[in-house]
Amino acid sequence: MDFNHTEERQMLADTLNRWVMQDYPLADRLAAGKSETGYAPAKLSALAELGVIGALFNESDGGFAGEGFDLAVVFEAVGRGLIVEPLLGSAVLAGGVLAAAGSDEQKARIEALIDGSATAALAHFEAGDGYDPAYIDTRAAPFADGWVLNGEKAVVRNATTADVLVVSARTKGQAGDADGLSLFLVPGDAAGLTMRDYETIDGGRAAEVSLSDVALPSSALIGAEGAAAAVLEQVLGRGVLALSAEALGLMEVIKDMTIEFARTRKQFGVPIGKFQALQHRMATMLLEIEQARSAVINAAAAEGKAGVARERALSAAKVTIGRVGTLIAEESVQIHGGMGMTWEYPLGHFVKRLSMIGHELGDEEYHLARYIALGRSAA
Amino acid sequence: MDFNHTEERQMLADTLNRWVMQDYPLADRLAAGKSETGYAPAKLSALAELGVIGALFNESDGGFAGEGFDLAVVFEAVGRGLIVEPLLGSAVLAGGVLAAAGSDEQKARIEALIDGSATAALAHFEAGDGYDPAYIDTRAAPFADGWVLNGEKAVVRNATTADVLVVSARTKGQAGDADGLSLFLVPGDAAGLTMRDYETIDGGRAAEVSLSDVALPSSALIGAEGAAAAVLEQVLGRGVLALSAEALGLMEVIKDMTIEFARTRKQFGVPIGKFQALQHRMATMLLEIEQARSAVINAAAAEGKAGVARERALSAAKVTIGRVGTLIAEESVQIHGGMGMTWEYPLGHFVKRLSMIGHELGDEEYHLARYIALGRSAA
Amino acid sequence: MDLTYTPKEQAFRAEVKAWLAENLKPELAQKVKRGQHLSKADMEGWHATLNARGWLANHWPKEHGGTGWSAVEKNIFEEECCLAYAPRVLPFGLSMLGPVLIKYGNDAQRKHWLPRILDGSDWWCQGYSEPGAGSDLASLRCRAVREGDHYIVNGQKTWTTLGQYANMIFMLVRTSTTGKPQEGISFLLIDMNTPGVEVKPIHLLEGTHEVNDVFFTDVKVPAENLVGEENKGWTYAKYLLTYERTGIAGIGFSMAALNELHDIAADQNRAGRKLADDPLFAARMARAEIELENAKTTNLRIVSAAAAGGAPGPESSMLKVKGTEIRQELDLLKKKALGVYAAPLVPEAFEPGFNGPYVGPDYAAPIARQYFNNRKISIFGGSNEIQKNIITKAILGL
Amino acid sequence: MDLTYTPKEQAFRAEVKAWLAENLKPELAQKVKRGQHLSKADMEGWHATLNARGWLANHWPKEHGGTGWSAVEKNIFEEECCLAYAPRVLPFGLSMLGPVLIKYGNDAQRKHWLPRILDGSDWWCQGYSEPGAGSDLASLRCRAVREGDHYIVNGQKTWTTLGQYANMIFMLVRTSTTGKPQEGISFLLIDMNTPGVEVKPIHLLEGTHEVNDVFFTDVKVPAENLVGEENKGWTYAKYLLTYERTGIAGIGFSMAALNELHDIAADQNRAGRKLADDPLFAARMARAEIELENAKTTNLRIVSAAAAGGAPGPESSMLKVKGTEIRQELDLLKKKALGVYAAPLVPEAFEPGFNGPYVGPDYAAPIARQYFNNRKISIFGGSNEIQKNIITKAILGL
Repeated sequence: MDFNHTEERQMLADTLNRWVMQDYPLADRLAAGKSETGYAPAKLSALAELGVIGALFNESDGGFAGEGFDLAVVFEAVGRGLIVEPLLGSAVLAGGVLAAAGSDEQKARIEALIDGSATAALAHFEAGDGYDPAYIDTRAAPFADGWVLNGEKAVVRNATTADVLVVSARTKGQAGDADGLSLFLVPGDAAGLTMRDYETIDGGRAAEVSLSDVALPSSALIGAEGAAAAVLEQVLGRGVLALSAEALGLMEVIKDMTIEFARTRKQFGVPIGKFQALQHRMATMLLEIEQARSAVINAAAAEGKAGVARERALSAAKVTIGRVGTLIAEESVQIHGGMGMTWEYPLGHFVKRLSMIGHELGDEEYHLARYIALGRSAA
Repeated sequence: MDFNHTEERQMLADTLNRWVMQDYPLADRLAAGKSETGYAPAKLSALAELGVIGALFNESDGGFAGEGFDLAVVFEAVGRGLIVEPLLGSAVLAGGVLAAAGSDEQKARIEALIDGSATAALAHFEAGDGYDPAYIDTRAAPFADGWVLNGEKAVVRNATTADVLVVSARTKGQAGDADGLSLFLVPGDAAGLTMRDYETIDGGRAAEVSLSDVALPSSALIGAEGAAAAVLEQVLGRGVLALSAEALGLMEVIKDMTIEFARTRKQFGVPIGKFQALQHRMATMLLEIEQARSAVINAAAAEGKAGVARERALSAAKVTIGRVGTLIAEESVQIHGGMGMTWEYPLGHFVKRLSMIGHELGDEEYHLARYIALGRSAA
Repeated sequence: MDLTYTPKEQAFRAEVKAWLAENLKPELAQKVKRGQHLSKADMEGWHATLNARGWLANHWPKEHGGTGWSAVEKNIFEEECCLAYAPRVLPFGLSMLGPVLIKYGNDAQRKHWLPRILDGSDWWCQGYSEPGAGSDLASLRCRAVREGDHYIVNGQKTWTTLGQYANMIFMLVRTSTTGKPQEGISFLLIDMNTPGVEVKPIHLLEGTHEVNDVFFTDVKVPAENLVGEENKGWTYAKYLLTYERTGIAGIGFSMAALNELHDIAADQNRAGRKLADDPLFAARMARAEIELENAKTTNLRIVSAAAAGGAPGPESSMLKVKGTEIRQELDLLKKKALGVYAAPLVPEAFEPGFNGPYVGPDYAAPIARQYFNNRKISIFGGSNEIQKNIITKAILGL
Repeated sequence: MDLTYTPKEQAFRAEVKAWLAENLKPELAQKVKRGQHLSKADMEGWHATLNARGWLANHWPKEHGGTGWSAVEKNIFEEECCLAYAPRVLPFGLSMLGPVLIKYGNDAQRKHWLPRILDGSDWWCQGYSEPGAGSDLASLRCRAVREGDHYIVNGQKTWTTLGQYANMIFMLVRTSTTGKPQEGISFLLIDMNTPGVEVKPIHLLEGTHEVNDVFFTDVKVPAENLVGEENKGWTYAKYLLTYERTGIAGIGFSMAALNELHDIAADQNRAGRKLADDPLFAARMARAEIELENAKTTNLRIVSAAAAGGAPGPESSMLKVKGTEIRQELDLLKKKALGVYAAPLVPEAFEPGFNGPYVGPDYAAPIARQYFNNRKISIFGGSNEIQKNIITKAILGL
């Protein structure tokens, strides 16, 4: 039992935090999020140079780390820095699929993801799926020597800037069946692929992805036909861990801002931090964040294992992050008063991102139901 | 729209509150609850003389009031006075069944309930019914000229002291069917009727009622065979209203005690009511009690009507009372500190009763689910 | 005790409903429902429509051009307007300044300003809050110094809602620095076109422009624009705030939001099941609905208790806290209900005339923005913490 | 970062488990599980059993007869004891007084008192709280006046848990009234059999006798029973409280309570469905379980950070608040799960040897009582409000 990070991980976190402080001021980040690309390609390269992307893959895939605690350390810093570059979608999700199930040829693409010269995106979730990874209706039918894909994917972050999309499609069965899901590598410029892209409320861009008779060679299939469910469970679980750690980092910054605000902002002649009603609420924020930190630790520790214990710990983290995240977002704005609601003041941007994490890869209620179902199946 | 009670109702409430203050000190009430009968028969007579029981029946049944707001006014005072005499079980529930469905001969028994010379009890709920009034397994089979009853009834308040029991039993179908439930009048000394009685944690007595080949004449049937569900819905709804109003009265007393305690109890040299963290929590108690008061008003107004609107308002009241009751019970003890936990200090006795109301005639979650189901059926 | 509406009240509700059906243009209601920007003309037009019917000033007594409605009638009117998605009546002139002038203004002021509020000649905004003051309103520092028959005003106001459209502002200014902070405050009316007044937008976190900073540099204000007595403005300010509070509780808005939530939950599919059939979501919706049903009655109890035309008492603080909690819970549930479609931000969807294509369902666009924007309702108009302080003092007596 | 137990720790857990299986009598565990009264002999017997194995004083360093266990080992031991329904080790001598004597006592005191705690010669109770003081511990008024080689003690203590069984009490007494209240407090050990000591029961709202008032009238205490320096007792008192707090969080108790809750929910039928399959109840159980899983890790983080044998810091306040919230939520859910069978009070069910018939399910009897009784855990040992004050000051720096 040891609750200290390894020296390497601590160094990576320190480096990343320092880089944000020195080289990625909030104004630049907000501009990047509002830009046409939705992030700053130069910053992605910088992150790659710092080794941040390599830390998300293990050695056999060309990275140098890739364990649960590596993801946790990186994404806690991503949250602290409100980093908008597509680390989650490109490296953890799309890259994670390639690493978990790709052929050698497909895995070769990981190198470009790690050095920041290319990005990828996972186009998986669909409208009406209720966050259920099996409730997929996009179809892949055999065609000539390969496949033809038809369907619609919802809110794919950083899709238009991605060099390739990893797309899930059903080769048999129907929405809800775990069996019969397959994964495909689709070039960003494939014929029949159209995207409607837009800004997101937390900064950055996403797109509705439409596949209309997108023809692919047989080499586009990632892993075995119809066996994507296990790959997705593995990879989405890592995504849940990353998001939970990101939320933890956001909450830490938000809590620090709130305490600092309470210390300096005066009302009725005294700092508002002297009002006991607010003190007790901030104490509650603090101890709930510690619960969230423990949830992330539990999830990171479980991530490398297999089976129900892993999945429950991951869902437990998302449930915790969802509950505590809403509390921290709402309380911090309330304690800041009007200041917390302006674009010029940093708080709101962190709050919006924290709030939107609740809508990615399954919300609090989805993961609560999943946690319960997993418990029953284990009993 | 008028939010004032009629003069008659206000007078009755004032009379009852004054009587409690002058003639029924808490020590006597606690002793009555701990006594062999579980209440004080003399106090029941006194309540009858004050007209309290008559107010729970309408004129055609020998009372003089009996509307929803009459129940609300009486039971709010019952809560304020922590009155342990069997008004709910005897008058509202058992008496209510007789009034709603009894033959003239059966209705004739109401007079004795109103003048306090006799009591009745409703033996309806069973272990495992999950508060569902239709999930009844006690059986009534035709026998000779009448019926024979077999089954077990759970936690029947004031059963052993009741002159008669109103017992629900199934004449056809199975647990869960609304159809096929019937009601019977069973003398307290019927052969085959055994009771195991015990104290309850909130003061007073209840019993496990066992019916083993209890033979009854055909005249024991109350209302039409198999048609008790509607009668029970009507009567249990009035019981829910009465309990909700009782809880409101309890909460008012508890709130007043807590504010008074906060005003006088000093810590760190000042009354604890000066600590803002506690002030805000007491303000929350206050406004939640006002929500509970509105819920009781809504339920009382809806009680006299028929259909889904009535049932939803009644369930909404029980949901509200459940949520707010737990809050008030737990917060008041916490604010009182150790004092709130002793037998000698009055608070705890009110808190225990408030807490146990959550376990009578359906808990918060049962009524929430019922409220939702009723909404769907209405849509 | 009687919760039924009288036949007269029922007839009134029917009349309001019918009038709204006739006079509220569907395009306008649609804009409100879709959370699209309302132009200045939209808002002025709706005021004029109401004024033509004599229903604009429902908080005012009849002799000043108000409706003279009972509390219950006002309530019915507000509910029906919310449920029909009418634009809100801007409170600044009608619910805030109007009652103050009627109670504390002089005849000349009433005669001059009240009709102009009704006919739309003036668009009022509120100059209460100042930077660094927040809920501690009495600490305000914006100075007005009497020089002959004028005041010279210097200072800054903030959080001035829709100040960008206003030609007039009612202000709390400091006219004395002796005694308690509350004792040196005066209530002043200022023409925004006076030299030295400058309005600068504050952008909110969800990207809207709704509030402003207003700067005053040597602004010359005629002394006749002082309302009531000099240094007595705190009394008028508090009177005004009780009105504001009741409005912020927004029972009518919550009723409309609950309807929308039910529609969304019935429309949203979650892996083959309606969201409305999800037990956890249904439970949370039902709890919010029950809270709202209770709050409706709490509201009616409080408005009925207040004398017709009079200001509501400290009970309005309870209503503000609970009312805003319910609204914010409904906002949160609507956002939750969208799933992944909470995130897309499609600014063009808020522009008049936008007809799609939408991203996700056609109702999605404004919801996350509204959630963030409505965090304000527990902050503005006296934060909920301030309301709990008021309850502690005025009702609990602690 | 590594959450796996080392092979050594795993072996230790197996050893504890095996030892408990062998040495904890099933009748005794059953009594604990059923919430039956434990006699004085039951509790003393369990102490003796543990002491025979050398596992009684797990908070003490080895040289004083403690186990010398690491924080993780202590934690494993406590978890296993709770899960096996072992009687709790009474904290008064072992977790409260012991560490104070070890850190602040003199050699003679350590030599005399520590072995007597281990071998059961003394049953200690705590004389901290006073009537009218509550969480404001420093306002205590019980006086000790030095007269020659004795102190004369007059005053009253309250909430003295299991004082009816104790022969010794450790006390905070006032030895000076000058300076801040904290500055005139001393830490004194008193023989309960000294003339002038009187114990009176306090009956709790759920009907149990667990705590007492203790009265002191001219009680003569040898001066050698002063621990540390006169007027420095506040330092020792605070040191003791950090230990108490961590215990009150009661992670192990919550683990056992969660197991019971799962069993009850699987046993309870609700109209033909298992309560465990009710979506709302299942959701609330799952939330409590997740909170507990998190708190287990928070606990391990905090105990690991505290140096072995050292006292935990202000983080123990976080753990106390969250830990008691979880325990109380589990108590509430167990009560809810009983439905109508929460109400029956069957005192004979709490007596040793009772074997039924039960009213309702055989696990029902103690649950509502425990719910009411455990309201104390957020009050005693420094109320959760006091803990939040500590967090505010020590961690948030406000």
